[in-house]
Amino acid sequence: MARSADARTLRAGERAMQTPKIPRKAAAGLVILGVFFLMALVGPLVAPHDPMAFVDIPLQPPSRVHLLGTTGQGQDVWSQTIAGARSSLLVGFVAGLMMTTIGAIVGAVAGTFGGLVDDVLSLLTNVSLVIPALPLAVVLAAYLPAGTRALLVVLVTTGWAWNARVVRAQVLSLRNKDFVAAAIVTGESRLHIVFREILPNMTSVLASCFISATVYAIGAQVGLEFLGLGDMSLVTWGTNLYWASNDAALLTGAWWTLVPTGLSVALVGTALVLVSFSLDEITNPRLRAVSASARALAARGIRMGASTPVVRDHG
Amino acid sequence: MADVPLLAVEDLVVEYMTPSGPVRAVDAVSFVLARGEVLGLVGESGSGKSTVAQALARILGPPAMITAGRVLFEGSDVLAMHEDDLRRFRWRKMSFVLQSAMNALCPVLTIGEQIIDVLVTHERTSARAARERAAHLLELVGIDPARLTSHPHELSGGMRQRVGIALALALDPPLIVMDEPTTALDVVVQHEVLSKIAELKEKLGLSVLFITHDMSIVSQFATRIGVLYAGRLVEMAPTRELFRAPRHPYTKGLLGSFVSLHGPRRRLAGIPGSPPDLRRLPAGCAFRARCAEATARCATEAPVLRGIGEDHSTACHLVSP
Amino acid sequence: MRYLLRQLGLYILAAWASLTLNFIVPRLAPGDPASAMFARYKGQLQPEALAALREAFGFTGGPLHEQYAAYLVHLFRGDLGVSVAYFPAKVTDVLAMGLGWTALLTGSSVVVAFALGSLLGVIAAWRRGGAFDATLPPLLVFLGAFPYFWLAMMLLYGFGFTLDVLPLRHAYADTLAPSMSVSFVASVVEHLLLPATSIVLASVGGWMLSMRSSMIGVLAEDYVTMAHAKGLSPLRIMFHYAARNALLPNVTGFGMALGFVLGGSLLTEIVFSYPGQGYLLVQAVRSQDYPLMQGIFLTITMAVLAANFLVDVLYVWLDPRTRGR
Amino acid sequence: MSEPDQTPPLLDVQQLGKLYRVGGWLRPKHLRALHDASFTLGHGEILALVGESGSGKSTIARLCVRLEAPTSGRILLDGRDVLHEERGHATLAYRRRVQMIFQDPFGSLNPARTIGQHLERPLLLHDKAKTRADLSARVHALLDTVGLVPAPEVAAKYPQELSGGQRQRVAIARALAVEPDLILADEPVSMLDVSIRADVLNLMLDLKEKRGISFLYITHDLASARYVADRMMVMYAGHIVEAGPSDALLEKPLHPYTNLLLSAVPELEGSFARGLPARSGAPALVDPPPGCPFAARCPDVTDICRRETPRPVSLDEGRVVRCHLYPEPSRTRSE
Amino acid sequence: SGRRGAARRDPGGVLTVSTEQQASWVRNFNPLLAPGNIRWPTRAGIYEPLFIYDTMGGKVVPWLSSGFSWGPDKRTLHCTLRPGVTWSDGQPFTADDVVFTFEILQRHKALDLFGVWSFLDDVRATGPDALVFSLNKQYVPGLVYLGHQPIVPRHVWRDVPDPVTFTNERPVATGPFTEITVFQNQVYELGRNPRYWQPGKPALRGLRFPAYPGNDQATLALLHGEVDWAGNFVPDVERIFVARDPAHHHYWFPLVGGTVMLYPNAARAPLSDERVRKAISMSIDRALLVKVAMYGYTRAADATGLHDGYARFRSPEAAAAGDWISHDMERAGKLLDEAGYPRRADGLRASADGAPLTLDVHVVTGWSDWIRAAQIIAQGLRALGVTSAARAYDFSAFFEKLQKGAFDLSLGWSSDEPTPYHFYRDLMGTATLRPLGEPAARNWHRFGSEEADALLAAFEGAADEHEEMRLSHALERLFATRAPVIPLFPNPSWAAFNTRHFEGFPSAQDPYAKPSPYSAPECLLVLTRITPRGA
Ligand SMILES: Nc1ncnc2c1ncn2[C@@H]1O[C@H](COP(=O)(O)OP(=O)(O)OP(=O)(O)O)[C@@H](O)[C@H]1O
Ligand SMILES: Nc1ncnc2c1ncn2[C@@H]1O[C@H](COP(=O)(O)OP(=O)(O)OP(=O)(O)O)[C@@H](O)[C@H]1O
Ligand SMILES: [Mg+2]
Ligand SMILES: [Mg+2]
Repeated sequence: MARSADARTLRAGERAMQTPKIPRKAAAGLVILGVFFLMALVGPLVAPHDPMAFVDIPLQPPSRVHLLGTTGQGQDVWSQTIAGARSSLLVGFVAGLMMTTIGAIVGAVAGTFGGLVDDVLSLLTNVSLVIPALPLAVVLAAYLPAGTRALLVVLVTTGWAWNARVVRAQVLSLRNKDFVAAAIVTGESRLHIVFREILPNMTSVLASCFISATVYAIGAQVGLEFLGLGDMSLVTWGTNLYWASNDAALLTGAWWTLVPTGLSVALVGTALVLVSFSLDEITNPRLRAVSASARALAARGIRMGASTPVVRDHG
Repeated sequence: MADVPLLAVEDLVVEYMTPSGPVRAVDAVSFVLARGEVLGLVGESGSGKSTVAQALARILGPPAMITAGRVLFEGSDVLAMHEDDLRRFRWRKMSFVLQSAMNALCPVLTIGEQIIDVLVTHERTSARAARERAAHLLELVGIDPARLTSHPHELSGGMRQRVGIALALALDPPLIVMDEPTTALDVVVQHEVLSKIAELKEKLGLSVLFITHDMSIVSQFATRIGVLYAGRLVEMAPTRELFRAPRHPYTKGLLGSFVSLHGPRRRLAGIPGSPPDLRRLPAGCAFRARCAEATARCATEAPVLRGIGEDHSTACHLVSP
Repeated sequence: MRYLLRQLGLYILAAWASLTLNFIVPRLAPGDPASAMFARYKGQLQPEALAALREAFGFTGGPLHEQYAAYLVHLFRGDLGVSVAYFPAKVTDVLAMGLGWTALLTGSSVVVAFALGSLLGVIAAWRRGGAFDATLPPLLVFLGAFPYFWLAMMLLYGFGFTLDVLPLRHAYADTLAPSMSVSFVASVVEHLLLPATSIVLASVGGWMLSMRSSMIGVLAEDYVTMAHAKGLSPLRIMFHYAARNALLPNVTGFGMALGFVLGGSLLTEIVFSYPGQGYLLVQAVRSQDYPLMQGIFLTITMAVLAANFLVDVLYVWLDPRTRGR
Repeated sequence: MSEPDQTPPLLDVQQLGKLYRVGGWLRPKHLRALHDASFTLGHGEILALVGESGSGKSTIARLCVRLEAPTSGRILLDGRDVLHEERGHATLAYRRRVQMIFQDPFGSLNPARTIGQHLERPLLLHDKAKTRADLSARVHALLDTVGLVPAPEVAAKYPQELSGGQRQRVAIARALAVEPDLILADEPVSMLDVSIRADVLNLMLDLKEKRGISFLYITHDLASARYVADRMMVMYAGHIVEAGPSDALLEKPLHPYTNLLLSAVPELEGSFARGLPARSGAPALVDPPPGCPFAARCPDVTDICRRETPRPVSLDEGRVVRCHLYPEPSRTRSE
Repeated sequence: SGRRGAARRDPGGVLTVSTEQQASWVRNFNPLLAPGNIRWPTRAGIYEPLFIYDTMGGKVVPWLSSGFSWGPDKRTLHCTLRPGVTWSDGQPFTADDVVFTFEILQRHKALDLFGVWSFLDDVRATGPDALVFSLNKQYVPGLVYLGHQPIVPRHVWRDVPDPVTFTNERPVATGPFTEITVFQNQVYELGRNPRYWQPGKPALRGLRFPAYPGNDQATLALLHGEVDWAGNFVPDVERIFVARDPAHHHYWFPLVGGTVMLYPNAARAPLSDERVRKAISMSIDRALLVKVAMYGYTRAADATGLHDGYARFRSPEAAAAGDWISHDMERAGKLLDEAGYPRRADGLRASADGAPLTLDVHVVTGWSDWIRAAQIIAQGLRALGVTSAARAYDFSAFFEKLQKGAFDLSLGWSSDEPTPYHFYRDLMGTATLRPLGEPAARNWHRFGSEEADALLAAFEGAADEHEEMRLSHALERLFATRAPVIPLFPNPSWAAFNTRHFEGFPSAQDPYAKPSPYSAPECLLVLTRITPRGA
């Protein structure tokens, strides 16, 4: 009977899974992401100008002609923001995908094989986790020839370990579940167990790994490019900020060269975080129940306090 | 004062506000607990035993809320108390021994700190006096007072459970609620803990609300027993009476599900089916689907708890007084 | 103790890994680091002068393993070579200038962000669903999603340049000589304000959220229910029973995040010309100062590892369950 | 302990031992989860294995079902040394004969698959079905056998849509799919409510009677062991301390630990006031001291108990005990 | 402006200069090291050279020496020293110090930054204030290297064990500022030399150098009124700087900072063809380039490639002869057609093997003006049908490729010694020509002309300025016809001033020196000229 408590939470969890309703936070996040993706996909078609072209007098404030003004070099900021979305999101998501894939492979191998393989891989993972990422990224980026490929290499080398650790922990806990033992007893092969029994139960973990990896990748990319360690001949959010600071945007009061890009980075980051919260809530019914009841109480004007609330207006 | 029962629960309703709708875990439960009495509360997992217990002192965390009823302790309604009064009421008047001993003790504080905390908060005793009292309490439950400086993880399960009992005794409260105090333990250890409780009960004349799912345990403690099913009290009777003449089909089934170590072997009957989903309780009697004798009336009308004899009541349409 | 020893082993290994990485990366990279180093002279130097300089820097060839052995021997002697950009200053001397400032900036802002974030997280979880909980977390997530340096630039522009109330750069007023005087300390604090604030703003949200969610988990634990039942005061339950337990998973996260925040403060230092390692690193990168770059990477890594170890010690102190192990 | 039979027992376990390595790389310690366990299990027999938590019950099951390899000892299935014949992993042939049911009905089914899929896998793996129609017919038949009706509807459900008792029946159906001779049931009812336990226990009894399936029934509940099992074994700290026919064993326990266990079981309207014949306490499993593991708690402890580990001694009526109180008449089993 | 601006220091005669961009200062006042390694103004300010070449005036200003004269064979150079000069510790300055300094360079190749010992035979004192340099060949253009060498005191430096690593923390020197009054990692100050040989000078009480790690920070400080003399690039200077305080905020960006060039690799196929080089040049919209990449601070280069520092050498007719400098896509296209790179059906130009003609432009990561320029150049080439993109490399990689000739088109700088001799030697002479793959010190584009060699040889022994002028014109004409490199624009020398507290800075009206603080040794002219306002 001691385990009935676990059983109950499990049951509650499953109940939560049965009602797939997109939480408000996730919806907000998805809408923002959708807008940016649309911008990245069709943006360059609808953008008024070639983002590289020098189209007008430098540092024009936003106007009807140039929605977000012009840069210190006379390029159209709006067009550059759109073009930046395309390359930054692409690099961010590709790097996120690579980090998740590598992390998932390392984590899954370490978790399922155990023994020496696990010891070595987890050591590798932990070691790469404690080495500070950005300084390493700066050093790597400094040595590699500037370009998108190098940037991906840098981002992935500095960012895979976290995912590996998360995936390994999850695989370990799933591996100890009785359904895995049951599959072995049935006679299933190891590969079948990893890919058909364990991985399908990890989609939300992989999804949130992917999200955090992408957030990291976008942030680190912008940071490196801001330092001038990217390919400066491309238009990305990072190079936009680099040029803005290079053209002394703040000194000239040209906030419009900094704000749109900064805001875009922040919005995409926030949207991703919102989506991952919602994933958290979906997989962690306690969080969801708590916020649901808090809402129910708030609707009655009762603040959640230290004691069980007494609500008589109801039932 | 003498005619006011120690505890009277009237039509208590507790609901969990889950994202997929409210779960009515306790539904119109009423009972009375007299001074010096040990009231047993039994029922299978999920029947709402712990919810009832914790609602008494309003310590249920979110998403629980109490949506109806009264809890009268020595005549005053706990549900109407203000936060501060409630805090003073807790532990001084009603203390708890919770289901799982490991989780009921804070892992980062020492045993001593956790006992002294109560003494200092409620009695404003000096730290030294509190320490002495804590040591005395540990001795009372048969633990070396040197263990005051231990952390919970350094004690065995049985010891932790006894610490829980010592903690419950700290302020000499008129009522102790024991919520499955031994479920997490192996039989040998369980036996030891239960005998300690039995001993203290005799010695200190405690009033206890004793919650368990194990009929054999409660039979040795309780003066009266209430049976919970799907959040409702379905039968209530003095212990002897209940075991001798169970009236509700569920109680009968429950008693029939127990296998004995001794005596003749008979085929176990059990109760067919499984407990209902509290979120989608059918109309009428909650036990209907598992009841062999259910009638059309059971499907429409929910039975209420009615007296059917001296101190014996049950909630079943099939039982006439 | 065993736990700490194991962690120590991990850090020693990580230290070795970064030492080796530091050695290998330049040698794997395209181009010859030695000639690249002198490229900064833009051809003003005669080839003879270059050859002579090469020698002065100890760029002798030899098989890789010998170079590696020599590299390790030098490191153990605390000899990180000579900086190119600050020739002939020793790398260790150049590093010594920035280390303290970086430690001050990163350390103080990380501690403040962690403490503040944890506190806010505790309160948000305690009052979950309330107005505080509904507004602050999303706001801080949004703030945290901006690049560190972007926030830094905005603060610099707003408070330093436009409003002109806080200094624009450096770690203390140029007119003061470093001392323990009140005016000097005040000046240091004043100069710390903006950069530290931008780091705190960017990182506080993360702490708050993780604290909030672990706190919500802890609040549902039986021992918290028990503490309520014991009639303890809310503050005592909140901090003594709940927060201390909820803090534990965050403390382990603290070490990891340290490296990340340090990366952020590196960028912030550049925006504020804060005389720490951050700017030195970029300067080293830009001027092809490989010895300095390696030295900075190493010191930063070692500092993070050491801080991680301290955090582990703290963890053991906070969580009695790890003490025996 | 078995008489020289013509037909070997279904399962014959000989001196099985299991050590787990715990602790660091440098100074590893060993946890002795199982020590020198020997027993047999006949065709169509239910053997119960009882003992407190951590005594090694599940370890025996995991070794017998070959989820893990033992550190020492032999496992004979129908007289054939399976560990010797199938080095490394168990073959499908072995899996076809020996199946297992797990304790936690919530954990032993994969939340990502339907009940039908759970039952199809073993059928496909072990070539029990040729066509799709055959497959679903078989799945439905299995569900019928364990009393889950209407079968097609149940087959389409996910585990989380079933109650604990229903899930445990799915687990049994999965084990039955390959038509095994032996099912190891590791506490199959301990997580179920009293009121629904009877169903599962009765199903086991039915399967034994109607299909001649043998069970190793693992439990910590002596009463339910008595209910289903023909014979019982009691474990303590990795040792099988006593074995024998259920009724005889409960009637007249021989080992002091069995005695302690029996007197601690709460009985309807008994009393806790009566004392126990021994102290409580946990045995040391990590690098255990020599001697009998129960010595520290035993009321009848003698010097030899602390020095020497007792060997199993066979007595009348098929009873075996492992205690120095019962002197060895002669070697019962040659080593 | 705000609280802090108002509470700004009273400079008290201490001039704040922003010139080097450093995260923090490292103490090193060894004047023999390369300028990048030592604190400005060690080479010219603390220490001093024998003479100073004034770029703006195009003349030599005697400094520690009072005069130079060539021997009749132009292989000996006689030098007399200024009397009455003492070191800051009171010891007299003598010819021995000069001889000693050149001996150090001879012993330590790492310090002979300009390779004077490649043409020197011997340096000898002929008296306390006279000495003679013996050359191993006629080499008039080498004069400037001898004259600009900072001189160190023998009585101090003879005890220095290794002058290469010597950091010289307490300099003993002859310059106007010799006292290190403050040295912290974010600021240092120099105090004046009490024994300076120019009576009453310097008028400044000292110099102050805050550490600004980047251009941004330096500009910010300048706008904020914290800097009096700055040598950094200021974007949109009129609007963001001058407009803030037109009375005191001034700048002067004369075009004497060398010429920015596009180097076509003449050792590679299409670019060995003069016509292709000219076509490329004509595809470049230099007006746009000047406006966008350079904020209009400069002008398009002419066909001589010379910047304003060589203004007096420039021959207008040579400049006019180079018709390939104007933006003319049509003629550029024709030239390419002629050269054998016609447009294909898809509009791209085909190279010899039929594949699209591809010419990428190499630039340095982070050199933003160059990157912009490269982008515009690539834009022009693409319009011409040539596939092209700007490729940014880290400086080291960039420079390695440049030196080894691993590029098609690369941006680069030019020499800026006093006469066009060095300028054209590096662009057309064969002296520094190396095969592809071998690093070349100069002549990265690998264009060598014997015609130029003859003119350059004559230049080395030129008798007088007329002769130099004539030779220069010939070189210019040669350059304008052959187009060995593609000049883009002369680089400005950056200088911004805040005259609230000080006056006497050079300006277009009073161009007595190159105005940037970093242009050593001319900065000595400025440092001895500035005075506190009202003093
Ligand atoms: N936090 C919660 N959120 C939603 N439902 C809950 C929560 N806690 C309990 N319940 C539901 O309330 C009902 C009663 O729970 P309670 O814990 O009181 O049962 P119990 O009788 O104590 O069971 P057990 O014997 O397992 O302790 C159960 O159906 C349970 O699923
Ligand atoms: N993989 C493992 N590594 C180390 N120790 C283990 C491992 N598995 C089991 N053990 C230990 O072996 C002992 C026997 O475990 P086992 O699971 O067989 O006990 P059990 O009798 O089934 O207990 P329970 O009733 O709690 O299920 C325990 O002390 C357990 O902690
Ligand atoms: Mg309960
Ligand atoms: Mg087990």
